[in-house]
Amino acid sequence: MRAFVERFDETARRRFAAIGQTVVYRGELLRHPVYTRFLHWSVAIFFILALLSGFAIYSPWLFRWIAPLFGGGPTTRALHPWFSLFFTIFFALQFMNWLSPMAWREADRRFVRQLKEFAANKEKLAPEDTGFFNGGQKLYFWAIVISALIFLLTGVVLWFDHQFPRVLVTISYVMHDLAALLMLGGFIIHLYEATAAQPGTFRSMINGAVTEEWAWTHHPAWYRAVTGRDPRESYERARRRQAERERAMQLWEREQDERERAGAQTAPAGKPEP
Amino acid sequence: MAERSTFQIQEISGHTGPVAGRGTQRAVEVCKYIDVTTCIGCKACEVACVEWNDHPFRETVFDNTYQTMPTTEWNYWNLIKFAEQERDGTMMWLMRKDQCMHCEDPGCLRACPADGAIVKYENGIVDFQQENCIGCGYCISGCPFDIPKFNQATKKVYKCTLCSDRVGEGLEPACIKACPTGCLHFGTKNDMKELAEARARQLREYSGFADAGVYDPQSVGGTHVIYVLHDATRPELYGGLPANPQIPLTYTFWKRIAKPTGLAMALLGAVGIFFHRVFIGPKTPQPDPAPILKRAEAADEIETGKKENS
Amino acid sequence: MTNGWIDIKNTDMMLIMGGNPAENHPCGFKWPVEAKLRRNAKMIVVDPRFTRTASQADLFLQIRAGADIAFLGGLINYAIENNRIAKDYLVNYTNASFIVKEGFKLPEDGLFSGFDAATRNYDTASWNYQEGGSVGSTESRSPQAHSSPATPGHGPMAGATGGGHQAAGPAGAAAQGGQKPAPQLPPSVAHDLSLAHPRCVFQLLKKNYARYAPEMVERITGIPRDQFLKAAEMFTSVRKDGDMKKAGTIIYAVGWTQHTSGTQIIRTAAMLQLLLGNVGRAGGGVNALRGHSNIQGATDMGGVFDIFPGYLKLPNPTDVDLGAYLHRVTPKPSKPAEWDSFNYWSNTPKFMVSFLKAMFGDAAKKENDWAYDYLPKIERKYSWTEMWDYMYSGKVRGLFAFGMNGVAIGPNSRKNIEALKKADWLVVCEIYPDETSEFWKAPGTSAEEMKKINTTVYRLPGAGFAEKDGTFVNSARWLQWKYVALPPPGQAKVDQEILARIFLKVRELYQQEGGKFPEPIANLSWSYTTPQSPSLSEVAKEINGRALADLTDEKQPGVTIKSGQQLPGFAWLRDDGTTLCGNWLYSGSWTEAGPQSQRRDTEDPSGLGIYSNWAWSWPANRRVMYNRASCDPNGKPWDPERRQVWWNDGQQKWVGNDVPDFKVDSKPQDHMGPFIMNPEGVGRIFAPLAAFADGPFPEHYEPMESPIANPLHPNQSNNPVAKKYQSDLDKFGTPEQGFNVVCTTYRLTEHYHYWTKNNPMNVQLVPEPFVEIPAQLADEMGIRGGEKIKVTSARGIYVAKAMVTRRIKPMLIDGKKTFQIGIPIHWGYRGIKEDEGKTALHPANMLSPAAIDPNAYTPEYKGFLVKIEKA
Amino acid sequence: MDISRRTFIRSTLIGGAGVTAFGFKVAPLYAQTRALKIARTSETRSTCPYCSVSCGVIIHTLGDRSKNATPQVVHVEGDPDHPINRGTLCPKGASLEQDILNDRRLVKPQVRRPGSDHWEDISWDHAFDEIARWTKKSRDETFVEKDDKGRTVNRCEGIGWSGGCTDTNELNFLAVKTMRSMGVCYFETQARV
Repeated sequence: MRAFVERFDETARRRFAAIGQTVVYRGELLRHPVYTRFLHWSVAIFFILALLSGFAIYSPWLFRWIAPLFGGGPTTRALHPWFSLFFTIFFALQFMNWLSPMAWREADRRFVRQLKEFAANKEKLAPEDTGFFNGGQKLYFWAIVISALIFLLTGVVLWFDHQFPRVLVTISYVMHDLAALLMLGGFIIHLYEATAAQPGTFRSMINGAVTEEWAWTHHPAWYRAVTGRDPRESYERARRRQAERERAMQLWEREQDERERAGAQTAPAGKPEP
Repeated sequence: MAERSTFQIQEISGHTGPVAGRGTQRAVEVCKYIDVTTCIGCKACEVACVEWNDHPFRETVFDNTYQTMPTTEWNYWNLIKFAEQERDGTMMWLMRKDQCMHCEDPGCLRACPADGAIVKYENGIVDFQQENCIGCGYCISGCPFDIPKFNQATKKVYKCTLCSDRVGEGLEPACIKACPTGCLHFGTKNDMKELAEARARQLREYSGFADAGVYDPQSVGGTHVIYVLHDATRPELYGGLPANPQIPLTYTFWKRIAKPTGLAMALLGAVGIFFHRVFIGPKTPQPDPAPILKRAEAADEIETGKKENS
Repeated sequence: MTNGWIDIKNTDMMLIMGGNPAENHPCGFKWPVEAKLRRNAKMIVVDPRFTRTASQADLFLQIRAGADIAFLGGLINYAIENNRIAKDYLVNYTNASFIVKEGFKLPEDGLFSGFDAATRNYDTASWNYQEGGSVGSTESRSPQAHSSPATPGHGPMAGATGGGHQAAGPAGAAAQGGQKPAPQLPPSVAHDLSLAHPRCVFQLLKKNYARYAPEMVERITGIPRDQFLKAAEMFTSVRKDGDMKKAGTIIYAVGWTQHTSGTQIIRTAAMLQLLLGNVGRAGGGVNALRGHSNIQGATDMGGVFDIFPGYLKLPNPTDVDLGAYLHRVTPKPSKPAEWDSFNYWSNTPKFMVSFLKAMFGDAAKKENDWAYDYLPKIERKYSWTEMWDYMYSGKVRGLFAFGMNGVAIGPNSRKNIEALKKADWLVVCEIYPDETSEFWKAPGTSAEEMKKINTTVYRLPGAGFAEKDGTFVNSARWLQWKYVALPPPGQAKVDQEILARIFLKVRELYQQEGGKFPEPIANLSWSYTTPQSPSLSEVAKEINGRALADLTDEKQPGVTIKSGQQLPGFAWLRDDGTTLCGNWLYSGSWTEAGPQSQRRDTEDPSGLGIYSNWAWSWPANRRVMYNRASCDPNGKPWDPERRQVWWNDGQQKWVGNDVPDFKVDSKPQDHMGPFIMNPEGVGRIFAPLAAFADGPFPEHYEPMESPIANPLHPNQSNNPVAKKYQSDLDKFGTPEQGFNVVCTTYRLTEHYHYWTKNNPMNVQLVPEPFVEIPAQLADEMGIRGGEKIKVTSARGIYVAKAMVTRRIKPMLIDGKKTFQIGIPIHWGYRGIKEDEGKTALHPANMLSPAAIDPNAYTPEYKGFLVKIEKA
Repeated sequence: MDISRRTFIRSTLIGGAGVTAFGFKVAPLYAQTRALKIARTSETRSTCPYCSVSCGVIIHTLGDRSKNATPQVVHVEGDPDHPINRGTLCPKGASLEQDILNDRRLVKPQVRRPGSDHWEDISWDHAFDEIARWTKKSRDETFVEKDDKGRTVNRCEGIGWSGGCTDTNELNFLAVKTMRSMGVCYFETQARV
C-alpha cells in the first residue's frame, strides 16, 4: 500500500513538474512542488465552496445572504454535496501526497506542549527540530482528515436521507455540523498563519519557493535536511553580516557629517575612503 | 403586495427577523376532528384528496390488507390505516385516517433550514412552499408522525395542505366534504374539541368504551387534526399513532441553541486572531532588519561582542 | 325500501343482515350512524364475515351463509315466547287473526301440504283462508290476489305485501299447476281476534317457529346459543312490555336475495317486522338497499320478463282477450266482513288500458281490445338464467346487452360464454371494453376455437352518466332528474339514439319486406319530435301520462283536465282509452306543474327527513309506505315524537307531514287496513295461495350446495321447488367430493361491479382480486397472506391472492367444523390490471351455481361449496 | 354555495418586493396557496351512477358553456343540497372524474365477424343496418303466433334483451316499447341478479 502510494505520488509529482515549473532563485529553497500546490488549491477552492454552501443550509442567518451566491436555496442544496465530494477527492490525494511529512513525531509533541509560547511569539526561531511541517500544521492536517471522514460518512447519509433510518439521519445532521465547526476553527487559524502571521509563507504555495531565512526560522530541521548546513550557524552568519553592514554604515555616516561641517568654510573635499 | 393570501402567516421556516403578518389579523384556528369510531375505512377521503389535488396515480399491490399502501406518499397525502384487533374476545376493525396533523409546534418547520419553505398560518395550517423547498429532507426526520415525503424527480417534499386552497376560499377540505359516514368534521379548533369531547363521553357512557377519549397531543403543542379513539390510552393500536409524539432534540436543542453558539464561537475566533496580529504581531523570517529603536544597542553589542540572547 | 335512507336516522334498533351498507352504500350508511349518534340506537350486524358494517355494530354475529331463515325464524320464536310483540298492531293490521283452511299442513317434514313430487310443484289450494260468515262462491277466476314489485324482496313493497309477484299468474303456480281452475281467496274471511283459534295464522306461526329454538338456530347457523339470545333480546327489546313508542328497522340487500330461498328470507324479516309492529313507521320498515343506481327504476319499469311497467303482469295464453286477462289479474277484496279494504289493485284495468294507449297510441282502440293482441303471452319463465340456458341450447339467437355484462355477472360464467358462442349475434352497448363483448377472447380460447366461433358481435360506444339526462330511482323510490354535463367522447352516442335507430331500422325493414306479425312494430307509438333520438323529457312526460280527452272527476267537482294535459296522478287514469300512461306508478312525476323529479326544495319541517319537496317519490310522492300503520287503530301516532300522518277529526281526513298512503277520507272506525295493496288490506304473516311458490310460511332449506343435511328435516334438505338446470355445464358439488368450504361472493366499497376496474383511481385502491380466508384455515393449509391460492367449485376455478384475516372465524355447523371464505367479484379479463396481465383473468362467477330461487329467479351467488388449495 | 362565482387572490409576497443582493433575488415567495381549480368552472347537477343511494353530484366542467368552448370535466364533487348524501361521496363517487375522463372509453362502433380474432371498425349506419337485419331474421325465425294448443301468443323467443341498471327510466321505457312490441320474452335487467 505504502509503496503504491509513494509510486503514485512520485509519478504524479513528475507529471505535474513537467507541466508546470517552480523557479528557485539564489537564497531560496524549493518548498512545494507544482503537484502539491495544485492539490492544495483544488482542495482549498472546493473547501471554500462547500463551506459557503454549507453555511447557507447551516443557519437561517446566513441562508438569505449566501444562498443567492449559488443561485438560490435549491441549487445551493444541490451543489453542496458535489463541492464536498470534490473536496474529499482532492484531499484524499493530498493525504497520500503528505502522508510521510505529516507523520507525528516527538518534536511535534514538544511543539504542542509549547504551543502557548509559539502563540505568544516569544521565540524568534522555531525549535531546532521543527521539520518540514510543524506540530500545528500536522494537527490541522489530521483534524481535516478526521472531519473529512465524518463529512463523507454523515454527508452520504444526509444526501440520501430517505434510504437511511431517521435516527441515523438526525445523528448525522449533528455530526456533520460538529465536523464543520472543527474544520472551520482550523481553517481560520490556517489562513492567519499562512498569511498575516508568517510573512513569506504565502508565496510558498504560490511560486513554491521560500527564502532560506524563512526556512531556518520556521523549519530549521527541514533547512538542515535540504542544505546540509546548520540552521543556527547560518542564522548567526547572517546576523553577523548584518551587524557589520550596520557598523560600516554608521562610520560612513559619521564621516559625511564631518565633511559637511568642514565644507561649510572651505570648498568641498573628495569622497570618503571605503 | 398585489398578491396576498387570505391567511396571515404566523411562522416561517429558516426565517430571520420578525414575520410581517404575525398577529396583525384576527384568525380563528381551524381543525379537523376525526371520529375514528365511526370510520368505515371506505377511503372516500383518500380519493377525494387525490382527485382534488390532481395527484398522479401510483402503482399499488395487494398485500393482505385493505390498506391502500403502507404509508402516505408524496402524491398520496391521506391514507386510512387498517388494524384488526381482538378486544376481550370481540373483534374490532380499527380504521384511522392518517395525514398531516398540522401541529401547533410543527417539527417539520423547526427542522427546515430553507427560508419560507414551510409556513404556519395563524389559523394553524402548516403548509409547504415547494418553490422555496431546498429538498434537504430535514423536515422528514423532524416530523413525529412521518408525514412529509420526498419526491425524487422534483427533489422537493410534499404533504397534506389541509386544502389551504379550499379553506382559503371558505370551503371545507376535500376529505372532510367527502366522508360518507360523517366521521370527519371541520371547523374551529374550539368547536371540534367540544364535539370530540361530547362524542368521547357518549362512547364511555353508552357504548361501553371506558377508555374512549380525544387525541390532541400536547407534546407538540396540540394538533389541528384531532381524533376520538375507542381506547385513547393506546393510540399505537391505530396504525402506530404515537402516544407521545416528540420533535427530535436535534431540531430543538441542537438547531436552536448549539448551532448559533458554535457559529458565534467561530466568529469570535476570527476576531481573536485579528487582535493577535495587532498586539503580538507576525513571525518574520530571522534575522529581520533591526528595528529603529534597537539600532544603537545592536551596534554596541557588536563592539562589546557581548553574547546576544534576545 | 318501505321507508327511505334518511328515515333510518329515526330508528332505535337496527338489524343489518344480508347486506353490508357500510361497504356498498357508504353514503346511505351515514343515517344508521346518525341514529347511533343522535338516538343511541343499537346496531346488530349478522354476516358471514366481519365486515366494514360490522366494525360499527354494537353486536356482531357470524352466521353461515344461507342460514338466515333459521336465524330470523328463531327471532320470531323468541318474540312470541317472550311476548315481545305488538298485539294491537298484530290483530288490526295483519292477518294474524285470520283462520286458515282445514287441510293446510305445516312443513314438519320439510313439505307443505299439496306437494306434487312429479312436477316438483305445490298445489296451493290448501294454502287458503277459511271462508267466514255466509259468503257464497264468486265467479272470480283470480288465482291469487295481491301485488308486489318484481324482484321480490328488492321491491319496496315486498316487505309487507309478501314478495313474489312471479308466484302468481302465468309464470307462477297457475302455469306450473296446469290448467285446472285456479283457487281464489274468500271474499269474507273467518277470523278470531283473540288469536286463540288453533288454525288462526298466529297460532300456526307460533307452532311453526317453535321448531326454531335457540339450540336449533345454533346447529343451523353456527351462532352460539348465548350470542343468539343476546341478539334476540336486544332486537325485540323495542317491544319490551308492549311499549309501542320505539321502532326497529331491518336493513338488507342481495345477501338475502341471492339464495335459493331468497324471497322467503325477506318474507321472514317482513313477518318479524309485522309481529313487532315496525312496518309503516318512521325508523321502521323492511329496507331493501337495492344494488345499482336505477335497479329500482328498472324494476318499476318492467325490466323483468314477467311484468310490464308498474308491476302489471304479462298475460298468459289462457287470457284469450283483455277482459279475461283483467278478470284474472285484478284482485277482489278478501277480509273479515266488518273490516274495509281499499284493495288498490282493483284499478288494474285503468293502469293496463292507459299503458296500452302509451304503447300503441291510436292503434289501440276499443274495437281491437286496445291492441291487447300485440302483447306477447307467456306461460313459462324467461328469466336471466333461463335466457342463458336456452341460448346454450341454441334457441336464443341474438342478444342485446345494453350496459349489462352478462358473462361476468354469471352465474356460472363459463356457461354464459359457451352460450354466446352458440348465438348468431350479440349487440353490446357499453362505455368500456367488457367481458361479454369479448367472450370470444375469453382466457383459454385457442386461435383454432376462435375460428369456430361464428357469433357476430357489435360493440357500440354508449354514453356515460354525465353525458345523458333522464331519471334514476333510488332505493327510497325517489325519481331524480339529472342533466347533461358534456357530450359523449369520440363517436359515442346517447343510448336512446342507438336504441331508436335500431328500432326504426327494424320497422323500416318490416314495412319494406313484411314478415312475421309486423303490426305491433308498425303501430308502436313513436311520436317523438326527433324520432331518431327521442328527447328523454318527452319520454318522461309520456311515462307520467296525459289526458286524451277532457277529464272530470265527480269527487273533485270543477276540476277539469284538458285533453293533452299532463295527468296530476294515477287517480285520474281511465280504462276507456281517454288517458295514456307509460307507468301508472310514476304518474304524477311530470305534471302540468312541470317535472317533479327536478324539485330541489331542502325544507324538512317535521325533522323526520321526509323532504316532501325534494324530487318526487312514487307512489304519489309518499316517502314512507303504509304510513297509516304508524298510527294506532284510532288514528293517533304510536309515537307522538315521530308523527308522520294522523287522522284529523276536524277535517275528517288523514293529514300529516308525509302523504298518507291511504284512502284519505276513510275513518278509523271503518277499519280499513293500512296495507292497501293487499286485497286483505292487512299485512300478510300467512301468504295465501300462490303468493309464493315454496310456501305460505318461510321454511329453512339448505343451500343447493351445503356442508350439512338440513337439521330440521334431513330428508328434505333443499328447497323442493328451487330450480336447477340440466345442461352438462350445470354441475353441483358435495362435501363428499371434497368441496368442503362454504364460499360467498361479495362486493367492495372501492369498486363497482365490473366497471371501476377501468378506473385508475379505484384500481389504485384495490389493484388485484383476492380471496378472504380465515386465519385458522390458512394456518392449517400453510397459506400465507398475499400468496396465490386456487379456489375450485364443481363449475370452475378462481385463482387470486389470499387475504388471511381473523375477521372470519371457523364455525360449528350441526357439530361439524366448517370454514367460510369470501370472494369479491370485481375482476374479469378486461380492465387496467387485467390488460397488464396482473390478475388471474377469471371472473369470480366461474364458481357460482345456477341454482334459482323459485319466486325471484335469483341465482345462489352466496353460500355454495368450494375447495381451496395453494396455487 | 356558489363557489364557482368567487374571485380568487392567488398568493402573497411578504417582506417587501424582491430585495436583491449581488443581483440575486433573496426574498423568497411566502405562502403560495394553490388556486381554487373550480373557481370559474360550470356546474352541472347530476346523480351518481353507481349504487342506489343516488347521491347528488356536481360535475364541474371547463368553460362557461359559451359556444366555442368544448366542456371537459375537471372535478366532480358531492351536492351539498342533496338531502341524502349532503355533499358526501364514497370512493367510487369521488372518483367519477376518472370515469368520465377515461382513456379506456369506447369511442367508435366495432364489429367482430364470425371466426375472426379481432375487432373491425364499422360506421354507425352500417352497424344499424346489419343489427336491424339480424333482429328481423331472428324474430322471423323464432316468432310464435299460436302455441301448440292453438292459442294466440305472439311471442318472440329467439331474442334476448339485457338492460343495464344505470339505464334511465326513460331508456328502460323505450326498451319496453321496442322490445315488447317485437314480442321479446327474454326481457331482463340487472334487477334480477
